[in-house]
Amino acid sequence: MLEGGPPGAPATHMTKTVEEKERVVIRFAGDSGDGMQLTGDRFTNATAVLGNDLATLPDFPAEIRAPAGTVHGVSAFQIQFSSRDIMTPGDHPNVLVAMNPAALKAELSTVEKGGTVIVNEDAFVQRNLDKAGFATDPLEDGTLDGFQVFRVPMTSITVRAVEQLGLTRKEAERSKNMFALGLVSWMYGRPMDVTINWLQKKFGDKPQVFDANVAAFKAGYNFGETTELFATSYLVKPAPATPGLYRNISGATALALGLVAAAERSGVGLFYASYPITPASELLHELSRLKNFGVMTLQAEDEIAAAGIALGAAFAGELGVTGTSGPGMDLKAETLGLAVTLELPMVIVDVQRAGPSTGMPTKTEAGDLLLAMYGRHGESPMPIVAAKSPSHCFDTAIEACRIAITYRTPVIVLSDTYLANSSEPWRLPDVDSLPTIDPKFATGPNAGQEFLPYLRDPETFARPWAIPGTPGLRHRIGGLEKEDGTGDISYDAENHERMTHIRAEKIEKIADSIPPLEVDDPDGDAQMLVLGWGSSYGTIRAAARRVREAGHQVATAHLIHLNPFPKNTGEVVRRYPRVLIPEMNMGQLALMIRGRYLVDAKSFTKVQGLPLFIEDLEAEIVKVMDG
Amino acid sequence: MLEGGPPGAPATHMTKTVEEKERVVIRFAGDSGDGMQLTGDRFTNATAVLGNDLATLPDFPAEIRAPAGTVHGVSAFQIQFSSRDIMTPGDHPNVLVAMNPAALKAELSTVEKGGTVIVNEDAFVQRNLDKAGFATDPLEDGTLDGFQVFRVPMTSITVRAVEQLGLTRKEAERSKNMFALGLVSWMYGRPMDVTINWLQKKFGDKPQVFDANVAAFKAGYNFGETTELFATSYLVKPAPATPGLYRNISGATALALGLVAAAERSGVGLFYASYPITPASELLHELSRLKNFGVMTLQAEDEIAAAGIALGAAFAGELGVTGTSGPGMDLKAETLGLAVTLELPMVIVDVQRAGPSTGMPTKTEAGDLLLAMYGRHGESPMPIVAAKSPSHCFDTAIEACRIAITYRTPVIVLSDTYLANSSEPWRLPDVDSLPTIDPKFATGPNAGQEFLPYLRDPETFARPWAIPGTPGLRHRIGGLEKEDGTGDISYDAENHERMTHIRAEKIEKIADSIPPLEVDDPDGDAQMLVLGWGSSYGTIRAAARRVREAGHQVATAHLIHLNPFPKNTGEVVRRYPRVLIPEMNMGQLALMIRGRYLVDAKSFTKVQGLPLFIEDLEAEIVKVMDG
Amino acid sequence: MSDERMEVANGNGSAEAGAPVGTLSKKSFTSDQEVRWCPGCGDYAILATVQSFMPELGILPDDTVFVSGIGCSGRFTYYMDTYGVHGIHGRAPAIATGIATSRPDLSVWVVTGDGDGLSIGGNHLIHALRRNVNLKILLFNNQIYGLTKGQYSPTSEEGKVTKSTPFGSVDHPFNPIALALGAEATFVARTMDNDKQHLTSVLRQAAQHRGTAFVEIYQNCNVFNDGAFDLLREKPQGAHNQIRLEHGKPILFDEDTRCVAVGENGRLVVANVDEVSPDDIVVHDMHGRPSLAFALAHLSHGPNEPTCIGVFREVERPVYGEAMRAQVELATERLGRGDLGALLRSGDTWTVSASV
Amino acid sequence: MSDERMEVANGNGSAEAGAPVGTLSKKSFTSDQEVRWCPGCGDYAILATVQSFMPELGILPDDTVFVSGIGCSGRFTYYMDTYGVHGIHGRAPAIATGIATSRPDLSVWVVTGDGDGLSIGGNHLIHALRRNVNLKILLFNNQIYGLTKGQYSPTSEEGKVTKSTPFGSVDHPFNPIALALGAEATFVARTMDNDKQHLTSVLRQAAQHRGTAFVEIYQNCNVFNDGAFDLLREKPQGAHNQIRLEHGKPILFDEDTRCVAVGENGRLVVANVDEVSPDDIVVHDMHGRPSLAFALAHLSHGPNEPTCIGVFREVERPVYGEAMRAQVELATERLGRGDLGALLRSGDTWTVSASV
Ligand SMILES: Cc1ncc(C[n+]2csc(CCOP(=O)(O)OP(=O)(O)O)c2C)c(N)n1
Ligand SMILES: Cc1ncc(C[n+]2csc(CCOP(=O)(O)OP(=O)(O)O)c2C)c(N)n1
Ligand code: SF4
Ligand code: SF4
Ligand SMILES: [Mg+2]
Ligand SMILES: [Mg+2]
Repeated sequence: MLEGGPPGAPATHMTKTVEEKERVVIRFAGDSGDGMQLTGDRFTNATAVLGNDLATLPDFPAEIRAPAGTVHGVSAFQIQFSSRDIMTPGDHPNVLVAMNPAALKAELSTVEKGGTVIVNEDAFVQRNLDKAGFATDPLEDGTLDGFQVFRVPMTSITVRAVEQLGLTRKEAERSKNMFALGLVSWMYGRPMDVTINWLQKKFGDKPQVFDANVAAFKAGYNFGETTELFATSYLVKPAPATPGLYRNISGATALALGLVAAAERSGVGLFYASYPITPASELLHELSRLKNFGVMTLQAEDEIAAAGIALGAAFAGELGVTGTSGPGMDLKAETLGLAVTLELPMVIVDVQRAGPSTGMPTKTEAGDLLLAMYGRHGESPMPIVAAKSPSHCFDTAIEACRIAITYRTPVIVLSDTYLANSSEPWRLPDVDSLPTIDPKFATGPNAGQEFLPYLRDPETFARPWAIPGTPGLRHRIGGLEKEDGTGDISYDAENHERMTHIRAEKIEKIADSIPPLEVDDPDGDAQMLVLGWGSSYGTIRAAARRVREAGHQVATAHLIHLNPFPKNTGEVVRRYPRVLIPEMNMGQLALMIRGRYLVDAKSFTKVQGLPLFIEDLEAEIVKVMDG
Repeated sequence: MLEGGPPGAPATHMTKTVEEKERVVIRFAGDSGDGMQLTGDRFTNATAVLGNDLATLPDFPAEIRAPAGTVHGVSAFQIQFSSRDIMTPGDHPNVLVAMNPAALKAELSTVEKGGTVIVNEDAFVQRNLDKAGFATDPLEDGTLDGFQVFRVPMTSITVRAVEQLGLTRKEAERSKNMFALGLVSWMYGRPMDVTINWLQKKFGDKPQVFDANVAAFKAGYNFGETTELFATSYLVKPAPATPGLYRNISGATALALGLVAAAERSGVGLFYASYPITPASELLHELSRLKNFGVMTLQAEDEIAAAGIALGAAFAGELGVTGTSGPGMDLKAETLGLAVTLELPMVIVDVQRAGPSTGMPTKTEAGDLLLAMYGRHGESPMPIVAAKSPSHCFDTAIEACRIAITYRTPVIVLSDTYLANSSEPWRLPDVDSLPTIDPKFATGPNAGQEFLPYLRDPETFARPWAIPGTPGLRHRIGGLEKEDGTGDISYDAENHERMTHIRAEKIEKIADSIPPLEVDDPDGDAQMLVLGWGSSYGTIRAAARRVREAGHQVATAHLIHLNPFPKNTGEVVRRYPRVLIPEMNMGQLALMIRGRYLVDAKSFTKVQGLPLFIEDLEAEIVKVMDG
Repeated sequence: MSDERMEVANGNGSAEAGAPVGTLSKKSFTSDQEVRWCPGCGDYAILATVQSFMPELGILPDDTVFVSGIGCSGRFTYYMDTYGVHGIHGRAPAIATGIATSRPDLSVWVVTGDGDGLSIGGNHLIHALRRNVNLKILLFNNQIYGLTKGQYSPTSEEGKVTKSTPFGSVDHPFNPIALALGAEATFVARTMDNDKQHLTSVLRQAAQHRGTAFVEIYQNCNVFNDGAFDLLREKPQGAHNQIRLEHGKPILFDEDTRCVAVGENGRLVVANVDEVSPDDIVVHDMHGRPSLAFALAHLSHGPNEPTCIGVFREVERPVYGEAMRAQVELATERLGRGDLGALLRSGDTWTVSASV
Repeated sequence: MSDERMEVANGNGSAEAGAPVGTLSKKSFTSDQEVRWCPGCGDYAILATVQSFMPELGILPDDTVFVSGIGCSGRFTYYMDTYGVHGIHGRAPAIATGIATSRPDLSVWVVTGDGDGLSIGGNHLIHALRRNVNLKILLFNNQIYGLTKGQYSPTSEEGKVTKSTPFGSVDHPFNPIALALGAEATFVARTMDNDKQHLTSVLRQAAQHRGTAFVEIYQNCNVFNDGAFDLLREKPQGAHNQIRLEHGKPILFDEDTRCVAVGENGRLVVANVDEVSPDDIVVHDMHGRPSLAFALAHLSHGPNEPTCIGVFREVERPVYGEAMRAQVELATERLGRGDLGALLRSGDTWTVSASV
């Protein structure tokens, strides 16, 4: 572990001018085989350790691997880091590192005007130009006019740097991403040791590979340092941050850790049943590694089975969790309806992706909110919580488990591709500070000598969780309507109406246990509210900041609980003459807010498989403000 | 066929006083084995032929057959008939025919105060009283005080009436329902011939059974006529009705006929794939009998398969239809999402039943509206039409097929248990007057020499329906996002947004082809609108009539198209200071109307597995009016 | 605990308290719910036999779970005074898998039907069999959809006229035993609703089996498919047609006048004992590869010709839930019981000190 | 028509126009879509072989439909210049059933994977096989989930270490051939991605079969499960391990040094030719009861010991769609083509005349 603040980069550093920057957005792009995700990860960690605030966005190609060198095969990783707090990976890169023509072709359009483009010159040969679909060489034909271009023969230098290590040329070439990493690390004064330590850990047992990587990395670093090519390097000071121990974390990992934490804090075993699907598979992968935490993971034959298995585990006394994405949510609907009437604790994670149908499996979207609300036949209410940032997935998972266990109900957690894949620094919570959850398993009769499986806690309307093996609490429950209290099958008209209302009220009661909706309204006299949910949090806060910096006033609020809403939600949305709801869908939260509170909330929608851009939202806010 | 108007009942009839009534509600109740449904059907047909307006409501026991003589085993059939138009089977029977103690126990509570109770005295023996859970004999213990009670030894008389026919006592007893039918037919001057003709058709080849039934029927008729017990019979004049040829029809049959009609009028073959489920199975049964209409029916392994098979049939050029109830709708969600992006014509029938989960399979509810709207991941819009009465299921089916074929989209038809099982007189449409539907199959290229499967009709946004076997129109389509026009796989951000909007607009465009929402506001100055959908139509009209007869003014409107709404819907709901939306759910249409039009529509909800009652709604209307 | 239990009336209004192991009786497994099958339904006999058999296992009702799907058969769960889940259509094997894999201490039984288990639930069934989850699956095969009032099922004979097939069904039925064997089942048996003794012995072997036991029970639906199995039970045909399999014994039937013998190419044939050499007579072997069991399953095309009942196959294989647990324990041994704090801190971390 | 077709460029931007039957070529079945599998994937070989085989059938691409599910295998549909539906995960057999039963004039092919067809799609697969719908089902078995980047599948060997099973999988795999036989399949075969000749001959027999043909194709996923079938193909093991089934021929392999013979109780065993009497050597028979095919399927536990490839089973049975149509035609014959007006008027009707 390193102390915070920038560990002085090598002294020689100072021989070149150093320019200070508040924030930088870098995009590493190359062929799927070029290891850009790893390069990005390493740069991210060095940056994190250095104390910058940061946000990342990996952007892989579609599921099937495209032929090397083609535009479909391009894999990119974007990071924004800053000396003040930032909330998104940035709309437009200031720096693009393009390892081949295809990468340049695919990514150039997003680079800011006048931005920096660093290309691996060696890759710009005819074959690659053809594959990328360049008629002429973009390095020559003016394509890059207006950009600050650095042509670096990365491959050849790398090969030269490692040749004495006796690797094949092919192996040698593979280290060129380390060269790029080294170069950019120098440009932004990233500490070398973090990366070298990591390489040590990773390749310690393969000295040759280790040496090659280090050699390439240093070659890149020194190339920046020594050649005339680069006149300036940049300094991005650490961002002020609450003191504490930090790590960089992705939404997928945070969600997995949150589930494990909830299991630990409730003393209930975690049982995760899932069927693989992009982008939810990561959760299965992460949890299946944590068997020594007592985590049981089961890869089911399909999503219906996964839901049924998790529900069975819940009946048996485990924390039953199942995770999937849109198509799998459709399939789980019937089983979730059963879970609603069985009133058992269960958590369903929906890592949303672009739909409808198979849609764009690797792209992000927030199109499943109304599905989560209404995607079951009959009156079948379920609580919904949504994470707002990668690290927040941790808290969201715990909150979902708290609700599920406390109220004996299935709970839906909404994440999305963007949250799952991107990462941010996370101040580690003190384990003992995490909430504890009391499963309150039933141990004996609850009505004199009788045990009534549907007799409720007057506070929470929770019914007893009486697990098999508990002496004398034998009971049978099922999907048919149940008599209030006894749980016996009932076709009685009034009973059905009563039970329908009880199931609805139970969910509403959860609002008693959740914090009010917080409004960020610095001067307290904004006339407009931007209300969000899910991964648009960062964009909304950043856009609002810009709007405020431009001298306007705007309030923001972000819903974590989508069902039930915090109790003050109606009051909050009615407080502002103008309400704007930005969503990565066609206006799903907007419908819920309008229908429930009758406020004329306007929708700002983006359905492109991409996160919202700050500049677009900023513009929209100003428009709605004046309009 | 008979000419309208009451065929004079036997002359002797006049020896007793005849009292004229405007409307009567009779409920036949007995053991599952007693043939009450058949009795009700026969009485209904005689009544229909006689020219009364009528509405019926069968009420079977839950799916599993309960032991004979128990309250769970009671099967009932209710009919309201009238000399003016009526819209529901009535809230409270004026007459209850109880074939055994269990029937009396189960049904007495619904009979109007002072109503008539006709019991089969022979059945009130200790064994049956015990089975029904009567401590003492209700015929003696004052249970029936305040009712007009007729104790008729139906079994013994029946047995005597048929004994000379050489049937076993058991067989003889089976005819007692015919005795009851005869008796009640006499009471209300129903023609004998209709029933006797029917028996002729049914048992013509089994003379003994035929004779026994006729003998029992006549015995009942004459019993009323000759004994002192019944002083009065009643006359219910025919209801004024549009001239034409009529039949009595249930919603299930009407829906089946509508699908067949749509196939005939479009020239597209009907392919119905379904997995049995109460109350949708009837549709499968009805259609599977119509093979000589070229109807293909397939019982699939599950609902997912049924949907997939119907979708495959649609791709192949058939009118692909699948039907189910709530649990099956959950399961079909993913396949419907695929149908949405494939943009193929397909019809999905949801005969709603009481949920959530397995719920109360034989009871009615309207809880699947929001599921139909939003029950698929991503942005996956689908048109929805809902039938308002049994016979209207016919028109609804045709309208659904028209939309599906014209706009190349899956369409959801919402019916419910009540609509499916109950019946009403239906004025037969002239076949040639039915709308024709042009499938407009693609026959050649649509873009110069090219065929673009997603090139659209500018009017309807419909894409070409190019079926396999068509020369030169080969194309591949799937669930991945498609490039506008070509239908090629596309991960392009703008394209995805464009396609998402196109899919939404296409559904909105359907509004161009549907009639405006009609408002029934006799005096044109009502200050309150009652807006309904589905099977609550009759109750709403009847309640509104009562409110008006009480001197108030209220407007009503009924939505057939739930997505998109008729274009004037917003204007209509905004026109009235007060809007009340009665639903057999927790307020699903209310949410859609409030969210879309921001009007403070109030919900009146009933979730009891039963249709709305006129009196309850009447009271609610008055309350909201004054409130 | 048992005395505590004695005082406690249990769920769903069931009146009777659990009895200690020693004193378990049929009554201990009988709930107070009124049984609501049609009079004469084969399900009654199965229920009575199961209830009388359970005490023999010496497992408390409190430690027993019945899981069922939807169908007449599905109601079974309500009549057993154990823990129970009446799930949704076809999904009982999945729900039960969740229970059995997370709780090896429980005795978990699945009750399903030919529609519930083989039509909508087919996928879960074959995967449960493949995995060898510790479940005892009782499939009530009445060759019809009872609860939905009489549509044909995946086991109905070809040409079956039902509500949904007025012109006769056109699908070829499954042979549940063959399907289970094709799905790698480790225990496969067939028995009859009303043969209390045979049903009991099959239940006993199923209960002893470690892993998934698949038991097909021919069950009469006297309302919608009456007499479907009469040729296997009524005298005299029953005697002629029932081939009772017993491990290690030559396969003889019809008062030992007929047998199952090995024909050319290793095919099995039904023959008259006096027409084949004794060593061509097949000796039943439940173990080893499933080929013999499969051949026996295919001797007849349906319950109207010589048909095998009894245990077709029984082999040892790791039990799914146990293997999962073993991994958890192994991992815990190797890496030590996970420490949440350490887990959170894993990967690169850095400290921001107040000084900054 | 064909000349009209000549002028027409077809769907999804595919450039080439349909050729008349006579002139069909591989090109006629090759769409213009860029093939996007990983370099070295076994799917390329299968695609090439299928495309070169199709013309032989003399069926126009216009009359051919490919239906696939989701998976790398699922992309197959886009590369065939025929009509095609890339469905959703596991549902291809259902979608294809709708196409094939409503359009007997079409040649309908299903392409699926071991996850698509045996995991999520297992139920539709076994029911399609049972019904004998007129489908040719090609199951690309690479014993892994490719598209989702390497989780184990229902055909992965026990103990498989994958992303979702870092400690090794604990499930026992399906034997797809055995499962298909257990599901009453009428045509069951196995072949290999890179054996063009064998693959072609199996495709030929599958195409000729009336009803559902199930073809398992061992396919190499060189990215996530490389070399899974090497022991069946690479020299010298391939020669030792491949048992090529040919109807009517004694089952010999390993340069005829080894054979499949009948052991006691009719069990099949692998033996050295010189150690068994010639008439104990099994002669392959695709027809009759499925027991022999099943026994052959269970000779090996996986592609790393002597394993059969070729057609295991081929029997005649009514084709589902045809039987359905026949009912429609029969009904129409018997009752006459239905008249809508008469249908509406059926049952009791009455006339209300203006007079009232
Ligand atoms: C998802 C779903 N689809 C359909 C049904 C309707 N349904 C209930 S039971 C059943 C079949 C019952 O047949 P079987 O499993 O053989 O049980 P049996 O009644 O014959 O004992 C069906 C189709 C349902 N309840 N849920
Ligand atoms: C309903 C649903 N669940 C899960 C997925 C994710 N998914 C796509 S393909 C696949 C498995 C592919 O494996 P296989 O069928 O063997 O095909 P392969 O890629 O190996 O050719 C999965 C789990 C999905 N697309 N839809
Ligand atoms: S319908 Fe058949 S299976 Fe169901 S309870 Fe009645 S007799 Fe038994
Ligand atoms: S992942 Fe495997 S199966 Fe999929 S394309 Fe790549 S090599 Fe082929
Ligand atoms: Mg059954
Ligand atoms: Mg695979």
